[in-house]
Amino acid sequence: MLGLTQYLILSALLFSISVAGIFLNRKNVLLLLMCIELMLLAVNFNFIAFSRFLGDTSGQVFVFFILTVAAAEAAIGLAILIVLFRSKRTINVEDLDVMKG
Amino acid sequence: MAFLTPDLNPALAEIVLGSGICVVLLADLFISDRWRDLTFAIAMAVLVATAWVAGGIGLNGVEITFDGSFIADPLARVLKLLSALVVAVVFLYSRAYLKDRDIYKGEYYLLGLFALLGIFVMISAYSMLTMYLGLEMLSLSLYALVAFDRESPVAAEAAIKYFVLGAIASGCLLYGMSIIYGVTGSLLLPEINAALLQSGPNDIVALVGLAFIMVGIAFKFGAVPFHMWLPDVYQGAPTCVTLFIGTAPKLGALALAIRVLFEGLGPIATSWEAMLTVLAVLSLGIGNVVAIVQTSMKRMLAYSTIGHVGFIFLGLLAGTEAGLEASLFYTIVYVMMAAAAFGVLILMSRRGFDADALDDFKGLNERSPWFAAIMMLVMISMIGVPPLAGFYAKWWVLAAILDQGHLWLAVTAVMFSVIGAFYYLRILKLMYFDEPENVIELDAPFDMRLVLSINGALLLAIGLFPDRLIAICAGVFP
Amino acid sequence: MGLLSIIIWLPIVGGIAVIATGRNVSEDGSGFRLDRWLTLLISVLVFLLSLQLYLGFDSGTAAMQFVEQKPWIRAFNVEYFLGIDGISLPLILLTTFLTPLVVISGWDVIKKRPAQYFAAFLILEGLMLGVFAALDALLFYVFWEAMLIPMFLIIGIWGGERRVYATVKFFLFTFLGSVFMLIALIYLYLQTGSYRILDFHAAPLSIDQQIPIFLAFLVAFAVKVPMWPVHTWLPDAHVEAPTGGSVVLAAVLLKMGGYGFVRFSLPITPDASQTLDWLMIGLSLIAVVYIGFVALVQQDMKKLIAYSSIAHMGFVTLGFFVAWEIFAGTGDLAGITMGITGGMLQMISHGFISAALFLCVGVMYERMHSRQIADYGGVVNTMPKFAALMVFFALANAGLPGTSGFVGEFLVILASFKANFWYAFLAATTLVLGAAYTLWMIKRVIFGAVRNEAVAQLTDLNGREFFVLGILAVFVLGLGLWPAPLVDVMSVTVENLVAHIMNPKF
Amino acid sequence: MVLQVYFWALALLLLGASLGVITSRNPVFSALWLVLAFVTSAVLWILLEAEFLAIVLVLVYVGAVMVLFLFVIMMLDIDLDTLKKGFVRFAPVGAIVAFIIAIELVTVFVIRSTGLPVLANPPPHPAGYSNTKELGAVLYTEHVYAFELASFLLLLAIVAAITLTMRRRPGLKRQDIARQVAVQAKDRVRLVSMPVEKD
Amino acid sequence: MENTYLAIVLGPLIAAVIAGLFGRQIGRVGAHTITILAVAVSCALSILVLKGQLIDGDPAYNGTVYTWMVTDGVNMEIGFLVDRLTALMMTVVTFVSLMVHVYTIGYMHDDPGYQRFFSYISLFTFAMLMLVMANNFLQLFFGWEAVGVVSYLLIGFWYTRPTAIFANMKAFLVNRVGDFGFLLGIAAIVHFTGSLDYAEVFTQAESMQGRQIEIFDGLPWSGLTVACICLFIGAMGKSAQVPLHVWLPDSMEGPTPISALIHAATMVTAGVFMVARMSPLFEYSEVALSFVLVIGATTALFTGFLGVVQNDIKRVIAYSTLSQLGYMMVALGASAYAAGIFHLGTHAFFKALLFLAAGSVIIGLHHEQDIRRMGGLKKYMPITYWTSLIGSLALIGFPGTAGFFSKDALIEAVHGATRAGSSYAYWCVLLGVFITALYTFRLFFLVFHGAERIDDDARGHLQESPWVVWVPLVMLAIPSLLIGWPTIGPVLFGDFFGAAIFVLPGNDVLGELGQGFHGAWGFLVHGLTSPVLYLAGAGVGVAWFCYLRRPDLPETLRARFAAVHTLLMNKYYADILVEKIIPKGSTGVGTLFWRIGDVVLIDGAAVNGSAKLVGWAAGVIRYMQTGYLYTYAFAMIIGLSALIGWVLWA
Repeated sequence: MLGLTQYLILSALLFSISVAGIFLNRKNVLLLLMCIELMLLAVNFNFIAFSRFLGDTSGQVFVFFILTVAAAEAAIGLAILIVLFRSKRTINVEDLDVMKG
Repeated sequence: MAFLTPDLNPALAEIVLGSGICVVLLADLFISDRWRDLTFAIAMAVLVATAWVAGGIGLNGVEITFDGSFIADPLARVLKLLSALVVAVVFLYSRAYLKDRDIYKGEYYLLGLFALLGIFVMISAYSMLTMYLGLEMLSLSLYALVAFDRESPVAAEAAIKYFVLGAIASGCLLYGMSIIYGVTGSLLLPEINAALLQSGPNDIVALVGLAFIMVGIAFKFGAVPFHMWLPDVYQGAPTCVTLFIGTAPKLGALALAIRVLFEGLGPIATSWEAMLTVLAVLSLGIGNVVAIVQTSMKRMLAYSTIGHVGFIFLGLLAGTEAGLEASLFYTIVYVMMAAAAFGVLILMSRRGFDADALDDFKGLNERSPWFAAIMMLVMISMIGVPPLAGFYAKWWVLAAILDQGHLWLAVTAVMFSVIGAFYYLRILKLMYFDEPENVIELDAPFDMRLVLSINGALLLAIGLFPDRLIAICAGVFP
Repeated sequence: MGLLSIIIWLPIVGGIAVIATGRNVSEDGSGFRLDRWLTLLISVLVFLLSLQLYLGFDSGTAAMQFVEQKPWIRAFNVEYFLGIDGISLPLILLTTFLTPLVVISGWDVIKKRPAQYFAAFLILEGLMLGVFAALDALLFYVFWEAMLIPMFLIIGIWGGERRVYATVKFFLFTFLGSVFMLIALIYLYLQTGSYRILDFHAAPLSIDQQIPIFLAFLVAFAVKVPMWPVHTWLPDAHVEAPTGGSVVLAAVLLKMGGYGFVRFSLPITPDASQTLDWLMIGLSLIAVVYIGFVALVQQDMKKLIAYSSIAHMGFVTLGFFVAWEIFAGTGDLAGITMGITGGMLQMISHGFISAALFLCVGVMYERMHSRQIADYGGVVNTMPKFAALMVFFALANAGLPGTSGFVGEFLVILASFKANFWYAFLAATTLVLGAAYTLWMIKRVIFGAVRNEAVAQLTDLNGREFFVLGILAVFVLGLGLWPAPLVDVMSVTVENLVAHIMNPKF
Repeated sequence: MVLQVYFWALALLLLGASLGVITSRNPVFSALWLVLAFVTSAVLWILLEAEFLAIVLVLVYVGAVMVLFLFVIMMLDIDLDTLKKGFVRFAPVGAIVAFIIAIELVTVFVIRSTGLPVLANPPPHPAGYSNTKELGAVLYTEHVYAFELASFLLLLAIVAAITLTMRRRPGLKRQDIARQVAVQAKDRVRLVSMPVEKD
Repeated sequence: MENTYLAIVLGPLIAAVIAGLFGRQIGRVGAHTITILAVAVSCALSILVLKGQLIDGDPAYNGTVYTWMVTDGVNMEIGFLVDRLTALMMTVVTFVSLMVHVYTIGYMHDDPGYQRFFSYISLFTFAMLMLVMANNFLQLFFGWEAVGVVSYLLIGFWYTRPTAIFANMKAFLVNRVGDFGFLLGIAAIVHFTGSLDYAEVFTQAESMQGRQIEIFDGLPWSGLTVACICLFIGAMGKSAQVPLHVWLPDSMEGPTPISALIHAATMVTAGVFMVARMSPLFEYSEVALSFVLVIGATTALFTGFLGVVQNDIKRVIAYSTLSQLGYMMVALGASAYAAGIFHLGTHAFFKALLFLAAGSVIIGLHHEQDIRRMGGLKKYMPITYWTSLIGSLALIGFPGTAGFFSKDALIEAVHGATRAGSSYAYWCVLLGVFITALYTFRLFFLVFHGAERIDDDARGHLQESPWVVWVPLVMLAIPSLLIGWPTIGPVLFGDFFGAAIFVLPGNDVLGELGQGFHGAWGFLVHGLTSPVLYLAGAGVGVAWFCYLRRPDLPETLRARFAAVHTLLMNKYYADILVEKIIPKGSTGVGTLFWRIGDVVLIDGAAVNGSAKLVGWAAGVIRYMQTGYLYTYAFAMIIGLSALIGWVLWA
């Protein structure tokens, strides 16, 4: 039947894809936020899989809180994004280089 | 399943703080802009009460509650007391700055208190879940604080960078936690410890989990190569927020490291010690070297922070109680130094003028010998020259790692300290050897001057009589 | 509070008080200047108190005297532990003696923030005294490092054109050196469980442990002494420092390196000292010969004297480290005490002479605002009193018998001959080189016809300057004619040291 | 066996949707791809018998968070043309790094996974089992502290989001509750005594 | 007794200090009064001491004044050893010094540095007395250096003259080269004997001979030889022996009384005195003595040649001094210490006389020193003329004069020596006699006889010098003429020096010579038959022929032997070596060390180089901090994958 490993691999690939997304995307900050959501999704996969295979609910509780926190995080992230857009009129990643060095 | 009310006493500080947050939130709603000082006063009252509760319970004994997810031990009490005090000092320093920039809003205090609550949670976290929640509470408050000055494009840029990178870091941390959970079957740190003790120090999956967790810890501290956010955030954030970020969260980060690494992942210490070694050396090197070429004061202090983080890691990687104590001492002293340094920065800045360029320090001795002297004490302390507190911090850390036989690490550390001395000296040079470029009078409220003076003098006082603080740090771990 | 504590903390606290009084100094520095009078009062008081040390000192024992011992950092068994023996007492006296002179020499020379200037010197004095009196290694280190700060400021604030480069170089060099010492001290603590220097002396260390410790100490002390090739900070620092800074730097700060060698390197790591004595002797001789040649071609008087200091300090290290070669060469211990005593005497004497020479240059600089040899010539025509004193100090610098400059060199050469003819040969080249660079400078600066208008305008010493230089001349001469009182103070301690170091630790 | 087919199909769909998220030219498409990914995930979670979370995922994420995303995308006036330039140039780097991470993780989980405690498929839950009930039972007991913290977190999010985004545009009419409450009749109604008009 | 010695020594010191520090207050008269008084007292007391030693048979005094220091079991003391040798030297020193003091009143009459000058010469007297009265090496070295310093100050007395301040530095440095050896010699003594005290060292002389030291690997040398040669190097410097002779002619830049006192009579003989004093050591080292012999002989002859071509009146005398010092050294090298000291004594008188006479001429001609602008001064300055004649005759060893006895005895002694190098020495000194006569009378004729080549300006004022100048001349002329008669017997062949001078029986050339000694008259008669007299006569004759009879001849010869003349005029290029090549070389080395070693390698490469390296690294790392989010994320992910990779594969 379904093994733990395949879930783990799936989550690993998901994680990798989200990482790749962070690199690939050089223009739109919004997309970065989406990649982060993907990353959290990968984490959630891990937790749920482990929780299931361990027979322990605390993993699922963790996922519950991750979802909560992720929602809060998304709210704040988007708020910052709006602040950014209001002051710079852009959310282009490449324009965010005032500070460097 | 019976519902048993958990013992709430150990978490009294958090409860007081949480209630205080609600009070401030509500009170601020009904306070008009003219009476905003009232919010400040209430926030300070909350902090004092929190500090009193956190420190007043007594430093002895270990109490665990909330089904093992909360711990109150001497370390937690010391850290909570200190972080509450530090946040109070930060609030005090920030007031004039906020007023000058028309961002004197109650939300600053509110967010600050939320951050402090996050720090408290981290300090007392005894399970990965609460640790994560505390971390996020801290981080989210900080993201918001960085963007607090909505008119400032750099602040927004800093905030978004901080946010994205912080989210990646917490993603990694979570991934690591999930793996550790999978390996050990528990979220509670002592159970993790026990499980790992059984599986032995070479369980590769656990080690990979450790690697992910290490990213989270290193990011929170700002260790190389997870430091990239730090200079930009320090520079971009309003100085009062930089002051916040540069101080209290370090205590939380230390708690994170101690709880997770020592109390949770202790059995695989050899691996994280090695990882910390690499991070420490890189941090020492890059922090101290790159600071030399900075022209922005805040940015320079950011790199200097990275260098200091290297030292804190050195203490941690010793893996011993002495190392932990040394790191604790170092962190406390560092927080005091950073508070004073940014305090002087705030003191010097004006409406529309941020005193951020190094050149703004030119001839400070002519303008204000007293605060030049305070800044000098801070800089010298950061170099690690006795008789200032910073020296004992370095000394203790060196002692701890030498005790473990890491001679070359010690040599590397001191070499980079010497390199680092250069840029601190440059500040002294600007303040004392150069002529002032502008002669704006420094005006700041009396309370800030007083506290800042005490803050600076404390560095010297600890330098002359380090016994007490050292004894406290040494007594934290049984 | 013991006498030692008083002489250490009185100037430090006094220095802070002086800063406070400095607020009332008017812009043009006129009127009664409480800051400098207070400074003078304190420094003289400290000197008188230190005489009390001398009078109460029992030169018949090698044990530490005037001991004060209190716990300081309990967790690490660190103590506030002070005491002096025959090695530290002369250096303490040197320090307390020179500080009033430095204060007087800066009396109305310093226009820029004089109160801070005087305060810096007072604080510096206290810290230097602390270095010589500390018997706890960490306490020693605290004083040792803390000293950098006032010196850094003195050079940086009141220094010359390139003061920033010079002072940063000074700081970084010395800091680099001392951090290695810190590592060694910590290591020793881990071995012995305390920071007491005397415990370190007794620590049984194998040769493999000793060598790294020795090298760490070496870096620290070699920078301070300074020894080739870590000497280049000194000429820069001297050239840029204000006169008082140069005086203290040359007269006392350099001695700390030498003091470190006798207090730490030799007794703690005698076997490593033995193993590596070739290195120390080699570097010392390089200092004498190489630096002698370098001094010859200097165009800047202060630089010349600075290089000459390096060469003279070469004798100190030579005298200290020639011990084992003497033993190897002659098979007995005779001569070792002589070498170490010679090194100690050389330190004291150099303290007087270099101080005097820097003050001389300061006197001229104040009038002409130039340190270049080429800008002078025929100074004797307009400043006969000054010329007489300067020639005297120059001759003393060249090691003329009858002046203190001779005593140490003489003993060290005698001792090093016992080790190897060529050591003595190379060391003795200082007779020629030292005379050559000193007298050549004298010839170009002091003698000759009046070279230019500026020299023709010079005025001779005023009473204050004459007093300072005169009193130094008396001491230089006195010590040269009768060094016995000084030698007697240290002889038992040195003999004890020799007995200790010639006893292998394992 | 059937489960395997489901799993692999959904897994491929999930990965495809994820790739879609990171490669779409238009952020709206990305968001939609992400919605697909979430929904797919929810199904996969059901395969793991975590029904409650699967529902929450769809409700919270798809229903709320992604809508928020889309809302922001629409709100911000973004120049879509320039957004994806240079994508190809950096693709190799991103691919390589992602590939390395993937290889590393897969290596760990596949080849050296002997350390993991559970590899066998656990027995399915009995029929009366309620995932929601079980979670609910621990959420308010064992994890009450975390739960309270989460509430504070949400409060924080509210405060932060409002602080950052709420603007008082000049000229905008708004309510002042305090003033509304504190208003007194005499402020609102002015009794004017007028002379009687005579027509 | 000790108080007498202290008085002798301290009198001049106190006078010097008073004249030096309070010169302005006490005035010119005060200055010369007090110094002359002090030196006169010293002189009188010295004569008393000499009398006590010689006539009353007082035992030699050896006592400590105070302990300088004690370290490592070596007593370093200040003390006096007064025996006959010392007493003789004390008398010579104080007497000549007294004469010079008196003479100075006239010579320096108009000089602004009058008081200073008296202070210096008085100080010199003190230093010289310290040197000769020392009972240990430390004090010897003190005196040794102190006289050097005073000499330095006095040569540069006229400090505005570039030549003077050059000459004084040169003198001091060349002396320092000698002192360098001297100090090593002392170090060797301490090394081998563990003492600085003469008496103690001398008792160990024989054992020192047996001790060996390997200066070069595999070449063991006798410790004694090394010590003696090192000490002698000191003497070479002070007594201006080849090749360290270069400073002495230049020292004539100083005022003439100084040339007489320091650079003819006293200081330069310190080396001779020292070797004689160390005779208990030197006697045991054949090698060292041969070394002394050869160096002395070379000096005696070759510096004489140089005297022939010089035109400066004082320089001629200076070269003659060099040559005579060589003679003394030859005597020492031949173990005829007494002869060396005897010559030292007689030479002190007639050379001081010659210098002072030259000074008198110089005063008369208003500081003209070039003998080509003199001539025929006989009629203007009769006293000076006659005293000069006496001095010149004594210098060439005219029978009956003091110089005759000392020089003849010396040459005879060398003739009798069998030591390695003694035949070379003999021929050198013999030929030297001819050369001495040649240059002495060349000078004499050119100054006092022949055509007057004086400036008209100077001629108007030309007259005999005042009494303070000529009285010392006469006072010195008398011993120059007569002192040999009573003293040759006891000094050379009697037991004059007693135990002060030690000669091994096998080396006792004077003793052998003494076998045939039958009084001064007999010696004089015997002298008439020796080649010495005839060589001297020939020298005078040649001088007369070349400079009075045929004044054109020197020109011809000069043209004929241009190469030789150039060599001589350039002083064998020794001065060029010392003044040009060595300083250039040293500054070259210094510049190399400084510019390349310090500035380029240490400061440039190591110090600033590492600073630059750090700066460069900072620049590079800073460049990596691009400001772009994806770079930052990239760094984090790279870090992560590195950590994982390290866990997996390390």
